[in-house]
Amino acid sequence: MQDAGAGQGLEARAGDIGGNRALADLYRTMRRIRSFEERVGELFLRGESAGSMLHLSIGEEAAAAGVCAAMRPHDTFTTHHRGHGIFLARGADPRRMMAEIAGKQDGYCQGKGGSMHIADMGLGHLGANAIVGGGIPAVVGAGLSSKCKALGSVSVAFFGDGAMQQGVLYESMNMAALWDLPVLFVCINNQYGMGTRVDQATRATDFEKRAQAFGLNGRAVDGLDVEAVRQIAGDMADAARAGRPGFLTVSCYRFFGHARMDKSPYRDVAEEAEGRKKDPVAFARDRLLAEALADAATLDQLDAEIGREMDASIDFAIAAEVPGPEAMFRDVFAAGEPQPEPLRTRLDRVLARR
Amino acid sequence: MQDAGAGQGLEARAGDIGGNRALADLYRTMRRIRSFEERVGELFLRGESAGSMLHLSIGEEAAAAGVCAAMRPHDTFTTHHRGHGIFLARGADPRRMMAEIAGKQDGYCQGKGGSMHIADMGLGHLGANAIVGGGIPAVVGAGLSSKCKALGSVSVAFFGDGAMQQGVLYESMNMAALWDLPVLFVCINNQYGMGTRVDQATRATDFEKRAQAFGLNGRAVDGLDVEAVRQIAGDMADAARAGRPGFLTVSCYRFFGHARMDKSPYRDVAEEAEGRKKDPVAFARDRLLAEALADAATLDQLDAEIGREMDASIDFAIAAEVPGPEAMFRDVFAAGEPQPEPLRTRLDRVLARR
Amino acid sequence: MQTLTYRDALRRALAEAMTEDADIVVIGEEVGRYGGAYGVTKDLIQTFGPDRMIDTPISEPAIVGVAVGAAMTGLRPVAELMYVDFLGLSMDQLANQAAKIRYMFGGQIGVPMVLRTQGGTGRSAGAQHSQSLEAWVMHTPGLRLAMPATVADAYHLLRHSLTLPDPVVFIEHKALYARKEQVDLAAPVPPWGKAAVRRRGDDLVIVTYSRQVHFALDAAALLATAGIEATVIDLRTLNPLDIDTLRAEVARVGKAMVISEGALTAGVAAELASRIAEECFDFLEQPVVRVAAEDVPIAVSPTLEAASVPGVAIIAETAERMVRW
Amino acid sequence: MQTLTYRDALRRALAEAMTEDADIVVIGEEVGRYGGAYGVTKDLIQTFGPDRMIDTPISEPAIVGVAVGAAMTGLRPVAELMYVDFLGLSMDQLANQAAKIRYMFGGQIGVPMVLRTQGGTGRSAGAQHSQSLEAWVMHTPGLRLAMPATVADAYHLLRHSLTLPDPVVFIEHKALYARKEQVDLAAPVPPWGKAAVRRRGDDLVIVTYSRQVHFALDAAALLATAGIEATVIDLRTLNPLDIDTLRAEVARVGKAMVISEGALTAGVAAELASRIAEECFDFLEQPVVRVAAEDVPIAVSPTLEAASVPGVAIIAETAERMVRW
Ligand SMILES: Cc1ncc(C[n+]2csc(CCOP(=O)(O)OP(=O)(O)O)c2C)c(N)n1
Ligand SMILES: Cc1ncc(C[n+]2csc(CCOP(=O)(O)OP(=O)(O)O)c2C)c(N)n1
Ligand SMILES: [Mg+2]
Ligand SMILES: [Mg+2]
Repeated sequence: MQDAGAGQGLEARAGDIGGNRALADLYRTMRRIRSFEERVGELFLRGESAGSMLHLSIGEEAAAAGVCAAMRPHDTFTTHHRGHGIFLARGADPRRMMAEIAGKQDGYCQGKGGSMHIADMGLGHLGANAIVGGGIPAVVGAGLSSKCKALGSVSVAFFGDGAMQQGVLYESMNMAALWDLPVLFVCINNQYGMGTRVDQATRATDFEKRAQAFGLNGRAVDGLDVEAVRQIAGDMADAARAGRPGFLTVSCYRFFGHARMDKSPYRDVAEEAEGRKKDPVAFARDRLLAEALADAATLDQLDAEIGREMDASIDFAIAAEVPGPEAMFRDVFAAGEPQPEPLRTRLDRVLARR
Repeated sequence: MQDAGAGQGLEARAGDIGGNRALADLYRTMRRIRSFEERVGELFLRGESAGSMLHLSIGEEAAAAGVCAAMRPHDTFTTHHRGHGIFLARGADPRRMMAEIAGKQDGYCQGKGGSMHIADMGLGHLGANAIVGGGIPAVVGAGLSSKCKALGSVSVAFFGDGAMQQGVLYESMNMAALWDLPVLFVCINNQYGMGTRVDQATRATDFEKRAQAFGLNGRAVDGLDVEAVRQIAGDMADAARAGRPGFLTVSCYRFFGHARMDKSPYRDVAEEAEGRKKDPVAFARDRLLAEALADAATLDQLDAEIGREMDASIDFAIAAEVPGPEAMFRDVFAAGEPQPEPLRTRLDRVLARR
Repeated sequence: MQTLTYRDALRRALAEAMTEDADIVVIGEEVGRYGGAYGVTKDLIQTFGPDRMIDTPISEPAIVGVAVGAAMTGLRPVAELMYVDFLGLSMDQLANQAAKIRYMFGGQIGVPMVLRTQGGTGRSAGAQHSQSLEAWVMHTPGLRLAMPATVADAYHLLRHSLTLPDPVVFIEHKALYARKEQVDLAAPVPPWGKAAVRRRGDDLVIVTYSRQVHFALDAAALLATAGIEATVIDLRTLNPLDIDTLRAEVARVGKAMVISEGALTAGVAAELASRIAEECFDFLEQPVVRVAAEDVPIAVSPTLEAASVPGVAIIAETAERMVRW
Repeated sequence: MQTLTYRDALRRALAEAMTEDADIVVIGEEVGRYGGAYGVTKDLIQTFGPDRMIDTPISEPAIVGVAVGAAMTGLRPVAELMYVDFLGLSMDQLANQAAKIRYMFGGQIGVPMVLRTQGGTGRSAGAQHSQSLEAWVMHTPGLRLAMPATVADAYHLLRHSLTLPDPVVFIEHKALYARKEQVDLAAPVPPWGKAAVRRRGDDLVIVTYSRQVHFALDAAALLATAGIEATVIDLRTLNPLDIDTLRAEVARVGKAMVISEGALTAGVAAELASRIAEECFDFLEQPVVRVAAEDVPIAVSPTLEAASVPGVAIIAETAERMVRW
């Protein structure tokens, strides 16, 4: 069980827990996200992460789990800088993720991308992005490919409430609507963009209305309830696949600071306590118990097992190799094409004349 | 009367015509625009324009005249590439405009800006723009100045339907709403962006709804009736001055091609004939006559007088001097600051060493 | 042999490539029904239909971003920016996304797209429609950059660009579209990344690209009447940059002028001059001389416009001073 | 004399200028309540209030565009881009609007704004948060460009920028914010546009700016232990560019290295090398040597990140080779 999740995230493993495959499975996904993100925090504290620009998605698990559960194998997606949870929900291997976050050779991007540029073509992950809004138009392109080549796939852009004020979003939504593309825009509204509360960034926080005004299927859902998210995302993905692009805003709360160095001094303790009550993992667990779909012991056991899996991801990341210096010049361009000349090679030529 | 309009555009001159000062004045403004634009076409045909990127606003006169009539002396504005009419309605001197379009020293911008970059700080014209949407955020900045310095002025962005798909518009509207700025966004929807009909550029053509979704006072008006435009623009400018920014879309029809070389092969004769029926100048004239606010002879006389004024603007432009070569290095930076070094000066130094 | 314009050569390259490769789609403003602002894609919509000649709204950031996503998922898009001046709107998608994706993602995937656009002066189009911004692109690791001067190269470089695994920025010159040449498209051309020596002489080497190649050749013809023989190198691509040809020619001759229609400071001419100086220092009899646009915006006034970029007169005059130095 | 960090010096410059000039407003993401992503504007909102420390939505194109409009109508805005990498989003407003307005409008009006931002490597921030894009700015006529290396210059150059009639792009270095120096802010500094000779030696001249000044000085100290004495020039501003100092120093010494943290090709180092070669050809004993970032995106891996930009070792090693040449 130690390496559960490696490539298996698209499969249901909920048989372990109880009768309601769906909720149990979603719970498991969310718990894995929560545990992973906690380990990312630990990696940073242990000084083993590459940098401190690590954005945890704790509190946002339902958006990731619910929407990804509505996606099919050949679907594609892009994420923002806070995308670990989404990628895990899609089936990523936490060890390779953690290794990437540590900037190691065994990471998804060989240590070149890190937390904010993780990607995996095998799982249709067209890439996380460190530019707020930067990954949004790519899904319109993926939707175009899907339509032109009749692939039947949907492409999903995940981004935060901050990206709602980036112009390229509206250009992208307009094109998706104009061309009837199989595209879904998912705004994970965690109430903050860094230190800016969403109502400090706009007068108009009913984001779904903006999408509607551009001709999209614009909807909103509460990100506390993962089943509700999965349900609406499923409907919207179906509609998108049929040529009616959608926009879904999922409300939740960013439990912790923006990145690892941020202690959120701009919000008070009471607000945070209130916000953290909106915990989708606890909510799902309570429902599993209340509806007798699982007993506490089984869930505790599952949680513990996930904890061990994620601990192992840290060990894996720390043990992994750093990329060798030759990696620096690789993959600027495709292999076999003219490559950039290293500084030293040039200097040798310039200075070795005599 | 020959030089009427020079700096007088902000004053009513309608006493000449009839009792309804308002409509008569608006008619006069619109007629001047129409006549001026016809002369721009003539300037081009005579080979005296600087280039062929000349965009005529024939058919759009009501937007220009109506909105500008709602503006006050210290208000500011930016326009798009099709902004001659707006600037005239604001009170520009057609001779200096024509000279600028001809690329001459006596033009508003000393021949450096031309048709697409005409500006005049005296009239609050912060500049036309050759980048679709490029002048939009500047009015938010002007609104900010107005608010910060309690100037009491409104700033108006004029742009076409094509700019509705430029992201920066939404960023700008969002900021204007967030900060309660005295700003008005005016979309002159002439149904086309080059060869693209508005419904070929978007699925959502009720543009005022987009603005509403961003928290603005979003309205639509038919650009056939200049009085209706002036009325709504006046209300909206008042609201904007009080801190409620607005967005107004004015529907009209682009009578001719996109620029001087375009014969609009992408639209058929029937459509054009139908579109040109939406003639705000003829509509106003008919109303003046129908309501006996002016008689045909007086109007004919006015039209003729305007025609002579505009003919004179061509003569003025043709007679004007081209900028001297020393103008090239002027105004890259302010006078007295370090200036760019001319190529020849540098070459003289580099090559004169021996 | 046939007579072809630069515009027609581009159109032919597109049409042939699209016929051979069903994954090629063209995405941009007015590329379909209108046929392109400068007529390059005229009538292609008749052959390839609106699903492959995709007219877009006026949304330059998204046009480039959509092409990136399409290129990552199986299409080979040709995105078009109507003017290179609009790069300022699209630079994030081009430089932060298209150029870096292969690298950031550890080589998992490339972005095989072509960004076609046009730049330069010659139409009194003013400061925002007359720029030569190739230096921004050349400075961005991960982008290829082609700037054809001749009709044959318009054809061949575009065909080649449409086979490459990485993003190519393809900058045409607005004043060349109507240029006619006698060409044999079947005749061999230098491979991708190789410069062409358009004229050979022993008195100095002139290195340039795009429209300035023709100004340089005209100047060389003038110079010849005064007994000065210039070599004229047409770089064809700025990435890859053909250092070998530069080195060989300049080492032979010992004097070099580089010309760019872009602004002088921190422009392409600086890169070319630096390269040549580094590679050929021992052979240089005098500094490499940069002839480039003035460090000013381009005015709409035709006289100022023409005066602010290199032309035949200044090239010839400078060459003569160099040779008589 | 006092001990001050680069960050604090910037904050002090802003605070003093805002106190003296009521038209100065700061416009950007997280500049107010948060105090700036790197803490530069910390607590200024307490003094100047939210109407002058204006927190914006995440809308880089509009942030710059709003500053342009504000600057044209009586304010003196300090717009902030959190990372210079976001220039790609704002380049239209910066290069097509701010930079060209005075010129296009025939000198009627200027755009007295400062665009503050920060760039460079040093935080494993990855390809989209570690770039050095000053070359794009330097290549754009109409923009001033300041890049302070020292604490005193962080203060003085920012103060000066806030008095200029034209747009200034002010690029800080993310790895310098915590740098502490003993400074006397009342001591005289070179005027705006003048370079500072930070160390003087007769064996070679090293020309650079921003963080690389410190690497160069460290390398110079190392070289001194090997008996090599380098002159180190800190350019301070890239526009204006102080050719006179470059010419005087290089003419005296005959060997020059230029260093930039930006990518080599078509970067600032190319401009510097070309200028020096043009101005000092007769005095140069060897080619001007460019040491710049590799032509690759910046990886998040700390080892690759550090290896892809110049550092003390390569500077010292190259200098030694140049001197022993
Ligand atoms: C274009 C751009 N602007 C600014 C930033 C700096 N930045 C990184 S994350 C962030 C906040 C984003 O907020 P949101 O979109 O709500 O996502 P969240 O962090 O809440 O998940 C900002 C301003 C950036 N990375 N890219
Ligand atoms: C950013 C940008 N993209 C494209 C163009 C080319 N262009 C000039 S005008 C125009 C159409 C604009 O349409 P619209 O906004 O409706 O204004 P209209 O011409 O109808 O007045 C286009 C595409 C441009 N100038 N700027
Ligand atoms: Mg958020
Ligand atoms: Mg239009």
